[in-house]
Amino acid sequence: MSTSMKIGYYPGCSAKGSSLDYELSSSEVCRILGIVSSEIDEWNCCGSTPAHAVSTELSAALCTRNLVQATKQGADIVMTPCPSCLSNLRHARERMQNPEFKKRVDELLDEPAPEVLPEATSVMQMIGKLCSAEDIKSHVRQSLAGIRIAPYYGCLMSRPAELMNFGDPENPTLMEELLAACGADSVLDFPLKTECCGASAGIPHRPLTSVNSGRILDVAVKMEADCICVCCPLCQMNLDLRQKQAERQVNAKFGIPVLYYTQLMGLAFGCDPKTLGLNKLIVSADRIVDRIRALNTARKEAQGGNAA
Amino acid sequence: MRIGVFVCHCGSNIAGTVDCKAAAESALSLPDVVYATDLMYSCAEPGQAAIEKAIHDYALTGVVVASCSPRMHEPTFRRTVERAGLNRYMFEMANIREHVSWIGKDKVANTNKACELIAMAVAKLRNDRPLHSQSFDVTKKVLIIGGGIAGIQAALDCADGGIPVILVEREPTIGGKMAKLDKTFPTVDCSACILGPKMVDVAQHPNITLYACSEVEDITGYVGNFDVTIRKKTTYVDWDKCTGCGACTEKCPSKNVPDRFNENVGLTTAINIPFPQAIPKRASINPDYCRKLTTGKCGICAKICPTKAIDYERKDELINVKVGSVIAATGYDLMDWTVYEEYGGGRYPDVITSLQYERLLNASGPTGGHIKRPSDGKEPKRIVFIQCVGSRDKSIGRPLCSGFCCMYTAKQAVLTKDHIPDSQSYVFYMDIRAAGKLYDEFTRRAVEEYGTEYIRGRVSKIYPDGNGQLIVCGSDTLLGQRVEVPCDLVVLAVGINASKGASHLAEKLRISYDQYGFFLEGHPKLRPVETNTAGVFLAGVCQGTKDIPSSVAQGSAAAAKVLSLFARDKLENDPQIAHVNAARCVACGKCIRCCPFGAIREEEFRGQLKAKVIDTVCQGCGLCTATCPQGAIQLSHATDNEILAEVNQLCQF
Amino acid sequence: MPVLEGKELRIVAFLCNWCSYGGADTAGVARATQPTDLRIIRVPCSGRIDPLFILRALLNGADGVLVSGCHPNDCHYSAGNFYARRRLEVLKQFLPILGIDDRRFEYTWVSASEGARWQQVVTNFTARIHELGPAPRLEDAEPLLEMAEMALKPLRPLGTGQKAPLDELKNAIKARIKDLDVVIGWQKGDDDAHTIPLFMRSEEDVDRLVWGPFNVNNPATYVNELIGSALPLAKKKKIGLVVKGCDSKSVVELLQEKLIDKENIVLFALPCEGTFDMARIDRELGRYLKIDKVEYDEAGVTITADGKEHRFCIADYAQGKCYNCSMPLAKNADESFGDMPQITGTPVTPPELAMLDAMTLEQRFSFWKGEMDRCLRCYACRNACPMCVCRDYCIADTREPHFISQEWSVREKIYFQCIHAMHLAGRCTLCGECQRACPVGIPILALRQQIARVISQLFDNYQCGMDPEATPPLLCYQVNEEHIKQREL
Amino acid sequence: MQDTPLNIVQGRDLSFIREVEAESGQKVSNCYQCGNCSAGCPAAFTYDLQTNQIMRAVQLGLKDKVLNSKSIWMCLSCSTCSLRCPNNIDVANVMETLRHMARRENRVNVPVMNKFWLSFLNTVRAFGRSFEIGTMVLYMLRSLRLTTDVDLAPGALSKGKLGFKPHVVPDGGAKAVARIFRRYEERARREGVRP
Repeated sequence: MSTSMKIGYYPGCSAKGSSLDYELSSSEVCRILGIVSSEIDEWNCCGSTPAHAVSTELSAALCTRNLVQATKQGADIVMTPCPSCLSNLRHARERMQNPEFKKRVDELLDEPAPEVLPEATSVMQMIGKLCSAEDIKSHVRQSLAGIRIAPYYGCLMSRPAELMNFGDPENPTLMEELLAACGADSVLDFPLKTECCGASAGIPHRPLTSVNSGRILDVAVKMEADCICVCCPLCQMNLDLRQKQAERQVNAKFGIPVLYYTQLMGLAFGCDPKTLGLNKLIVSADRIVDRIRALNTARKEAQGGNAA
Repeated sequence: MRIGVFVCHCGSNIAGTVDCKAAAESALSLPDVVYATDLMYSCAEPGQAAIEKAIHDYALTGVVVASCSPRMHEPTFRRTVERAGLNRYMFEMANIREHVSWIGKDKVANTNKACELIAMAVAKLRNDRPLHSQSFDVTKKVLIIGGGIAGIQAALDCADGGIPVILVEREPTIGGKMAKLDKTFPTVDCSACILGPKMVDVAQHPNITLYACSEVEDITGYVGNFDVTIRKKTTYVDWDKCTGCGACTEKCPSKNVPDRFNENVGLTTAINIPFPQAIPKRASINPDYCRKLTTGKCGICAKICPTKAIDYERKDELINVKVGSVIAATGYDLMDWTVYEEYGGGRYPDVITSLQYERLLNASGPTGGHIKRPSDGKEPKRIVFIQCVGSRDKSIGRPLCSGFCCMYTAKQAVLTKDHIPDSQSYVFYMDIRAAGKLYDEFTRRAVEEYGTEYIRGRVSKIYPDGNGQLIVCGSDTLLGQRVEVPCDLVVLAVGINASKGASHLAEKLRISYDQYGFFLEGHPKLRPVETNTAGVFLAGVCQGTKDIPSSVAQGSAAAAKVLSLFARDKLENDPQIAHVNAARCVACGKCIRCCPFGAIREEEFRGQLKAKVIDTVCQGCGLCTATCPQGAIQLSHATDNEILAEVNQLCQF
Repeated sequence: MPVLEGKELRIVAFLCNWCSYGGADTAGVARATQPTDLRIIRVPCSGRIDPLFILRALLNGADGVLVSGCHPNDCHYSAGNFYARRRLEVLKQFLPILGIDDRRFEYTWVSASEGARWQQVVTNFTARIHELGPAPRLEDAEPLLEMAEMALKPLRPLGTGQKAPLDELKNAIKARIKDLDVVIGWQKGDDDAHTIPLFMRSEEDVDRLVWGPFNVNNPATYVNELIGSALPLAKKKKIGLVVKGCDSKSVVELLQEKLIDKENIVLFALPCEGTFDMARIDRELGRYLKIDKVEYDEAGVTITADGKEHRFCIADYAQGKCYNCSMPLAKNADESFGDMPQITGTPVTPPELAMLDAMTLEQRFSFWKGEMDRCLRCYACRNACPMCVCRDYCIADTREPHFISQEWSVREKIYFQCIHAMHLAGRCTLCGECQRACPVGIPILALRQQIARVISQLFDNYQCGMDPEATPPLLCYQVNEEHIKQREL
Repeated sequence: MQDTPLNIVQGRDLSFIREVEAESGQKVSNCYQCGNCSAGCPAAFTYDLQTNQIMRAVQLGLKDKVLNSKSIWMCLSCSTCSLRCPNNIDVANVMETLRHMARRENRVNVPVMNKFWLSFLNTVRAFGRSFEIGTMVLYMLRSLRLTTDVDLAPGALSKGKLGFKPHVVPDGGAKAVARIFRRYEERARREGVRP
């Protein structure tokens, strides 16, 4: 994997806290796939939902500072694992093209932002762009075949469609493509893949999250998924950390592990579950790990038997 | 030249924002203008009489009327001046209504503009020459494209009127969409029962020649004399021999063929007859699935056929016919609703179109008239109908209302209750559009007598709950609450487009079409059946959304247009065509190269080659005039000098 | 007709009857408010619009001209707008060379149902013209005279052609002259420093044929009169033509347009090493009584006039076109002698055009005002043009149609040059005879060069006079034009 | 409010319609009240006015009704409404615009939401980055909801998911962020709106 493009890495705050495992697994997967990036110096919080809920200008100022930092260290493009951060960075970049808006934001910054800011993209799109299915396949040590995976993107990754450029906003398929390259053949056509999980409302208004997350978990369990595969720290938190709250809300038992797609890819690449941060999950993913191993062993034996 | 100028008030339509009297007075200063006045309504009888009188009183040789658009009343005033003894082309119009009085309120600017437009018209008129039509023969035969209910009605009416009809149908049977329907609203009578006899009439009428499985390949010519090439697509069956006995369909081993007639719910055989009442009742082979044609091994149908009609080598045939008029009745197709990913994008088997549901209701359909849902064949108990799928949706570029969905959805809800008494239907709607005779009464019956639940709101999402049910997420905007309906089957009232390929046909017919492929009528109110191409008429949904009674009415209307066109033995051509000034022609052939109609040819004239226009073929576009460097070929009534006169009148340094 | 003082500008619109005129009606019916400046001329089809109407309007003081037709694919006459699109785009890109801002002319498509779109088009176009303000008037322009720097670096070595196998050529002509009515070449003129056309009818005539840098005339100019399509069939001759590479392009173009038949013409070719720009030579020689002698060497000639020696190096005194010449030897000749020289490099912008390119719009306008003021309306440019096949039926000489008046004004003189340029669009081989023939030395070739450049850019590098089988680009179209980018209004 | 009929002539604030349209860039008259926005809204059950009712109220210029509603604070900004609107209205953008307008006018009808946001932003202001415990503690202090999510804490803390230590942006980055906030607040005060 070689590219002349310099990638600035924007982890987002949750990568240093609640989604440590996301950061661990995505950096591991990127390392294996040969995607080189350097963390943006002195990056700051993008402001998340609260900033734009309060003021788009404040939100844009916080994001613009990060993009400017990236430019200063020579990045051509900024990559982040978090859809919420990505959405904010992209919104900011787009709004800054409006001269009046830019003027108002520049007033908030230490110095006016340059006319051209680098583009932002997700780790997932970067993998999809730089690595072909063949590239990914070549790293697979343990196929994900046989694991019933419910792919879940959440609402931010693909919306708004013009801005995020992530395929059909109702039915994105990039995650499925990456998983398929890792041998996954039982990825479900998950109908709620872009429905909102309740987002950050979990803290101030718990039912808002538990009702929405509960529905997603409920359908995934009914569809007999082994696990849910996510790409957003907030979704992961709502579906995993708050799974018990959701169970109480909809009066059901789920117990379904919620993994980042990078964790599943890492497992397929044969990484140690610990380096992927699997021990950080609230609902244990041990049975997924075991099942992948068992299925692969069984297949190997079956093949060996045939060969003999 | 002696020119009279008449400035029309059009009541207050023009006079409200244009000083018509001043405009008329200013015209008097123009060269050759000997008389100018303003009139209250120039198109009304007193107005026309005033023009005629002025022509006599002032010995006028040309007339300018400043009023509405020439697209509206040019023919009216041409007849007026003709009655007064002038050549009808010694007349010009200045459009001071649509282009002046209606688009601005500044009276000074408007009056000035009106004066200038009048001056331009006078300048052009001074270059006009009298023109005379030539008459030519008419082929009294009509081509009808499309054998749905509109085409059938038009064919029968023309044929009864004594006109030979060529009816071309793309599918193996006529009947169109109506043949697929179970019942029709608001009377809930059987569609096949009322359509069937008409289809039989078509087959038996001595004046009708039916070409099924055929398409129009090419059309050239002009009103009265069109040359049509029809491609008769091969069915691999000699239809002269086939009796429609159906023996082949019983024995055909290729049984997993998507059934087009049944909207791909259910399967059929590679050789098949679409449905029992098909006209013509003939078998045809689907070459994509026929084992003989795909693998070379089989040939069972050929062996079994009692009349030896099967011929695997059979090729398409091209048939040439000459007709005097064309009726397009090509109908519609459903839009591709799979763009609605939030409704599953076609991936959920139990989310179907209303036309598919119609086949499930139909006794001759794939389920024998028992409603069984596609996924598992179970009888659905809770059915959700969603209206306006692909209609009234700007976000996918389809702001149109498809017109008849409200009504058939009510009908399907009623029929559902008839078929499955313990079922419950829910209809998500935005507005109920039931403006026909007995229509609103019908939708009320669906609610009041059949217990259909109408919920006012669009549906945001459909998803399978993992337990074999679908969850429909909508909202009840009247209540102000979200609504979720767990159900067994979802029926989408999918919006319509003009039938596939309509735009290609339009280009062959040289008629216009809109973004959905619907053909453009001559005038939205006053010429709904005509097109801008003389001799080409429209019937049915190809012109815009319509229900069955309206389609039948337009079919008859189109037939009436054909009959009145053919009531004359000779037609007159439009003299506004190109003419070659042989003296100036250097035979460079540029006009011949670019004429879109092949209306110019090279002819020897006094030992020299010259271009020559074929009067009846020339359509009067003037491309040749713009191409000829010597100005040797001039389009009558839009000559270089006439246009230059307008330019020079307007632009004087 | 004066425009409404201070409020309106003169904007002319040509609308096709079926779509756009209907669209304007629809806008009216919908009471869609519009600026009042626009005056509509109704034509049956956008294909009816001769670009000369638009030029007439612009030269006559229109501040803006708008054309609107049916959308591509929707033409009532099936293809008129496709032809119009090519012609109008060529016109639009031609305008700036005259010093006319091309934003003053626009074309677009509006259908009969698009009343709202028409309103938007009118509003936007009128706003654009008001932003540009009143168009500059020829009457107000200050004449500007400027000369182009002609000497350039040639694409192949220039020379005096004295080593060309002229004798072999003469023998070849002699062998075929019996079958031909006439063979046209060059002979010595009044003196050794000038040539005149030679019409060879016998073997003796052939011996008078000369070859060298004074062979400036394009003999193809005579072809149309002898074998052109307008001739009575019985009067068509069989002719031979001795050609330089550039001359042969005119013949190929005539063949391509089917104005002459291949069977009526035989081409004899030698490799050309460049021809002199006689205007500059004559200027240098000044007045003289007698040319004493002309001595050739490889790099040029030395002319002794009235005892005074003048040295003309071909690399400094060649015609502008010779520097860019990449076909010194005709490719399609029937009898060809000598070798095609090696061509290195690619053609550059011709000097006349480069000079205009460097000017502002106002300067170009002033330039043409100044240059065309000197025009004598002698029509030598037209008469020398091998592509001007109309001859006696040129629209400049008639009132049917009456495009141009006899008024002695710069406006009419420029308009004639526009007519010539437009009639040459997609046809002109840039032989330069028009400019060479001009007795007052107006660089009118620049207008043809601009047209040729536009044609080449719009239609895949199309070069006129190269392929007898090609279709002239303005007599055909593509449904999706690759290089014509529609501008939104 | 429901009891008295709306005076359709006098009871409306037409300038409010224009303000919303100008600030959001959306044409609210394009809405034909199909209800799709409400149908897909994940927060709808917490709303006092459904999304389409908000849109209707904006169409009518019922400023108080809109800006005093709870709905605009409960919106999750998931954009489902915008995505599925058949009239291409960015409804989420309208909701956000209304929220901004309400804040500026000091009308905050769901203080918990606002407090949560401010807690979050205060953390960012202080450290340049957010950290969950800090947000949560601040939020609990502000909202006096001391038991919020305490059920989650043992699990999350043991997994190292909720950091106790804030991640301070190194090398003066945090100060740069603080300066952004300071300028923002100063300007808001200058313009007389609630920051």
